[in-house]
Amino acid sequence: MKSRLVVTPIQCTGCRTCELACAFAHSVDGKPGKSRIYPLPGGMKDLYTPVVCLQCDDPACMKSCLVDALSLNEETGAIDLNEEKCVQCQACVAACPFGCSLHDQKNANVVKCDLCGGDPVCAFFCPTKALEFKPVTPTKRKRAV
Amino acid sequence: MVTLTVNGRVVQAQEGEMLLEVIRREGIDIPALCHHEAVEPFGACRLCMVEITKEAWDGWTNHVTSCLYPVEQDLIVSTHTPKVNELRKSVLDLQLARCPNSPEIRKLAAEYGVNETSFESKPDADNCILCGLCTRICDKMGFNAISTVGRGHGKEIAPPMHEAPPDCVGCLSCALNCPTNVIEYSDVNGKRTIWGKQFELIKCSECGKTTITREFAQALSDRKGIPIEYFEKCDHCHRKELSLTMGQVAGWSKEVQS
Amino acid sequence: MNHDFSKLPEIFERYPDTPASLIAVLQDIQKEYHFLPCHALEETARHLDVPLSKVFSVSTFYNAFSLNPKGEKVIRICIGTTCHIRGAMQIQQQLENLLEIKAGETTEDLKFTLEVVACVGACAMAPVVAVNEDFHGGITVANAKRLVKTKKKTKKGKA
Amino acid sequence: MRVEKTSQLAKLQKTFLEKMNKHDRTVLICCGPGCLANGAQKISDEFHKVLKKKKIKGFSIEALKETGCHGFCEQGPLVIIEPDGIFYTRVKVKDVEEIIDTSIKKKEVVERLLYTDQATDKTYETYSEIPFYKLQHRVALRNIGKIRQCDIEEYIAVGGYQGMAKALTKMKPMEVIDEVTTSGLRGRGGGGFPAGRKWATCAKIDDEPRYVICNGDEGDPGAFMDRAIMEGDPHSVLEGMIIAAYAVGAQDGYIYVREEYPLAVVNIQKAIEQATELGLLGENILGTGFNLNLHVSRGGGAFVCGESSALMRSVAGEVGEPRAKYIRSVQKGVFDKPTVLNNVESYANVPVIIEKGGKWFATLGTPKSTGTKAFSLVGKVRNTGLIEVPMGTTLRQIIYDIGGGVIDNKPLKAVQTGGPSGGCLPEDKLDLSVDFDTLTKAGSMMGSGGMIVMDERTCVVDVAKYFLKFLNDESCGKCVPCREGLYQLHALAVAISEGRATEEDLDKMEKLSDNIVIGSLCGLGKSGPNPFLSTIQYFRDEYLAHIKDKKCPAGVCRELITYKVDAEKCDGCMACIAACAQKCITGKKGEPHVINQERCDKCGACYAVCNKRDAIEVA
Repeated sequence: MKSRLVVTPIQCTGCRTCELACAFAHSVDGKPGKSRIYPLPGGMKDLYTPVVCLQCDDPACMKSCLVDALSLNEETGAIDLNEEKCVQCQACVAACPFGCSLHDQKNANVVKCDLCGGDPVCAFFCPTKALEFKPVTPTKRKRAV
Repeated sequence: MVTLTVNGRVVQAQEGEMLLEVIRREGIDIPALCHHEAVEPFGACRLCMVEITKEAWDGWTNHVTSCLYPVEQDLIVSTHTPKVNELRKSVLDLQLARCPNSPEIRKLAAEYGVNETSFESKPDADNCILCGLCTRICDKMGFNAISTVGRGHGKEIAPPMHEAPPDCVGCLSCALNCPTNVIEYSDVNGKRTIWGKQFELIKCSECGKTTITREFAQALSDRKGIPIEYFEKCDHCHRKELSLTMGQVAGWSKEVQS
Repeated sequence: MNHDFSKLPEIFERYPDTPASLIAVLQDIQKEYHFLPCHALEETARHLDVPLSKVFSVSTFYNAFSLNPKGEKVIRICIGTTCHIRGAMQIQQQLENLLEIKAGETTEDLKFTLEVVACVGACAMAPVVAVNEDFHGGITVANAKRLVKTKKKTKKGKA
Repeated sequence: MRVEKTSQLAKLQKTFLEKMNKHDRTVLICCGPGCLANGAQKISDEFHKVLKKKKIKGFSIEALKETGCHGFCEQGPLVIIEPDGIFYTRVKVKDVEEIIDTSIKKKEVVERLLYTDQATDKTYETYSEIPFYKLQHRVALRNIGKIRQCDIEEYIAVGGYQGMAKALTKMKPMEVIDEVTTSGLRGRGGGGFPAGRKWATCAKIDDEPRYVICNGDEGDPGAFMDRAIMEGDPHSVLEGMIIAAYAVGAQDGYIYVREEYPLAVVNIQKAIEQATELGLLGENILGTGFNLNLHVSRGGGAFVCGESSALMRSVAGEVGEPRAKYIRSVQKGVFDKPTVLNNVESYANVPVIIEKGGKWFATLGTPKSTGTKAFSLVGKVRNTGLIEVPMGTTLRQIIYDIGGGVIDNKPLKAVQTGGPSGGCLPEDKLDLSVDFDTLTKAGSMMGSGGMIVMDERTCVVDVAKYFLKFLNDESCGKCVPCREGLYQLHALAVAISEGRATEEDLDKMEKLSDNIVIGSLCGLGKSGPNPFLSTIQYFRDEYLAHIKDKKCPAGVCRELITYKVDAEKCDGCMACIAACAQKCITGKKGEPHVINQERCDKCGACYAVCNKRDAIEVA
């Protein structure tokens, strides 16, 4: 059974540790990169949701990519972006209904969550277990399209 | 697996891989202006030339473009021999004659010791080095909006009949991947202009931020079956929406729990 | 300029509807109209299912195609090696002066187009000038003049 | 009618041969490119017209034949009366009636139309005695000029399609390849790659379908051998292709013909139709179960399409940009499928190799360059025309014994072989043997077979400039060394010819040439600097004369020469005044003329028309 990043919003305190961890894990030229994860207000007082790529089964981002820069990493279960192949057209950024393909303006490229190659730092550093990387049964997986 | 030597280092590579991939994976920096992973190797800029030989070749060497040369067992590759450097220098000298004003070419040429071209500069120079990346990426994306026109020294990149290209959707992939940033475009007042054609940029229905062009979204929707509504919001508003939905579910369960 | 495009379907008929037929179709269009009208390029693209940009690219790559209308008489001066060393340059200059156009151009009345061609393979008769499909060998500065004159006359005579 | 069996083909041959030899006199009218340019069509029309009116016993219009290039273009239009081989030269329309009355009716000879060798003043009655023909050995050109052009009946009558029949019914594909390998046949298009090895590689590749392609994009200026074969004897090419297709297992093939050769396009197409009608092409050839369809693909006028990978892209309807050949085209050729590509002359040799055996072929020529090679012998040589000689013949034999030497007995300065990518060899290299390796070693190359003779009035800088311009115009523009390098090389050659260059520029050109040779993507670029490299190798002095003395010794480079009237020799005929486009020559009739040097643009028109040739001087 594959592990997945499981989000439990009730546990999230909005401390943004995940965001920091992600930015450092994806640093560019020694500087923190653009975070792939955002704890956003959940619509109620003190409720936050860490929004991060759901690694959909039938991902809109992958479909929208006309140069096959996005592909499923069988090992990690992540939809990986091959930055060398990406042509910056931002089709995936526009197509993802969850807004989880991101445009990094500073470095002029597109980024998305790659589950840190199978060991996501966001989950590792989450102090409240709002983010966990653990095996789940496939029925709970979301579909984008 | 194939074993070969690159600059004295013994390295392993997959069958069918090109030398350039292996060389770059080894962290060796060699220039290549017409190369992009999204498209097939082309071999036009000639900068990624390397020297190859094999022990069995009895001292015979060959110069090949590494982007196009598949790895071979026992191949001995040298990326910076004096001859290879001279070849690159010569190519950059020629490119500089074509594009004397391109900062990108000037910089690269300077790295190989060419500060001014030793040839006659092109009088009406633009910065296009005719690497063909723009057209090849456009073709790869399936739009085929622009192409090379003419041939030889007078070759250029242009839309059909030099008019606004009917097949262009304004995705900007040509401009953003141009190694010399020569393709002009502008995004002003919610309108994008490129190749003399104007496009409407989609405004996020929530925040009004502009995203991709409507033509591009429509093409993606038509060709890939992505619902057109997906394109109505920007990524940020999409994330906010997801956060609220999940928050709602979470909040509902919180209430149930308490 | 208006053209009668009714010939196009007939030209398309001659070849299979595949991208590989592109050059053959364009050659036939060139033969029919003496150039490649924009509309014909668009129709070709649609018919063969080849992107318009590729049609344009091909039609500008090959010497056989012209995007500008050509004259009724196309005078092609062979500038092949043999013709060159036997004085094709002088012939070219002579014809340019006589027709008052440069090689590659067409007279305003669309009667003559002057072209140079790399080699027509009639080297033994160098220098050679072809008027449409007729080859004339052993051209000299003196008889080149006559050639254009007679060509002009027959043209006038017919008109 | 369809030929279903070999025995039927043999019967057909007998029938056709009888038909061909029915008349006791046959008139062959050469309609090769050279003769056509000199009005051969009018001669043929006149023959038809006159013969319609006259009735001659044992002769009918059927015995009039328009043939392909007979070879001796210099003497055209040619008319040959067979079976005696009486050879009439420079025939005019008004001569036709006399030929009919004398040679056909009375079986006598019209003396004044016979060929006289200028050098020896000897007159020859039949062509086989003439040195031009006597020293040749025709294999690829075996039928051209002897049979009606593009006529399958006559082709079969003289033994055509027998090689194919032998291959298809008596040999296994591998045996065919072995035979070709034994023959040592090397690609006649210029590369000189062994055909047998190419076929064997293709046959071994496990991918279908396979294709055979014939390269008829003879783009070298100054060469017309392939044109002559395609126009005059297209069936020999088809037969060669069928044999190749059988050997490598191809079922489809393309013949890529230059569109500048309209008659070749028509004749190849016609030949395909004729062969298909007889069942020698198409489904189940000779009842063997082997199928082959051949298609004509017309080139769009791009020299680079002579390069195999560019040609294959052009066949597929694309822009003719070459691809790197690290993955060879035998493996991934046209439509990315295994493809065997040979040129016209190579294919034309194949039927003979199969019929007479590879060993027989290998006895011709030199050990490493077997067989014969066709050349178009042109330029400032007396006997211009199409020739075929065994490999290993020396340049001197070709130019002097066959070609009759340089026009007006001037000294030979250089001979250019190999087309734009070849090189110029000086007089002292004339004793070199003409074969692939010797020519390459000398800095030139075999190429497709253009051989251009140059005399002292040819400037090597001008020749180099000419070829560089040609190659620069024809570069596809894909890779930088070729597109930009040849452009700059040409610009520097122009500077030399205009007296603007320095000796450093020569060094720069040599260095640049070296980098273009190594750095370019395809053969066009890799051999692009050859016109410069071979001339600088043998004629450095002439370059230096342009650079240091600002003089063009050959009197060609406009910026470095002046035209002057020698007042003593000028008889005031006014011919130059009429020819001068700049209107810069003045003078009255009968009085010496004067050229206004300020207005003179040095076009050379006056020099060309001067009746007293040496009254106008170039310096």
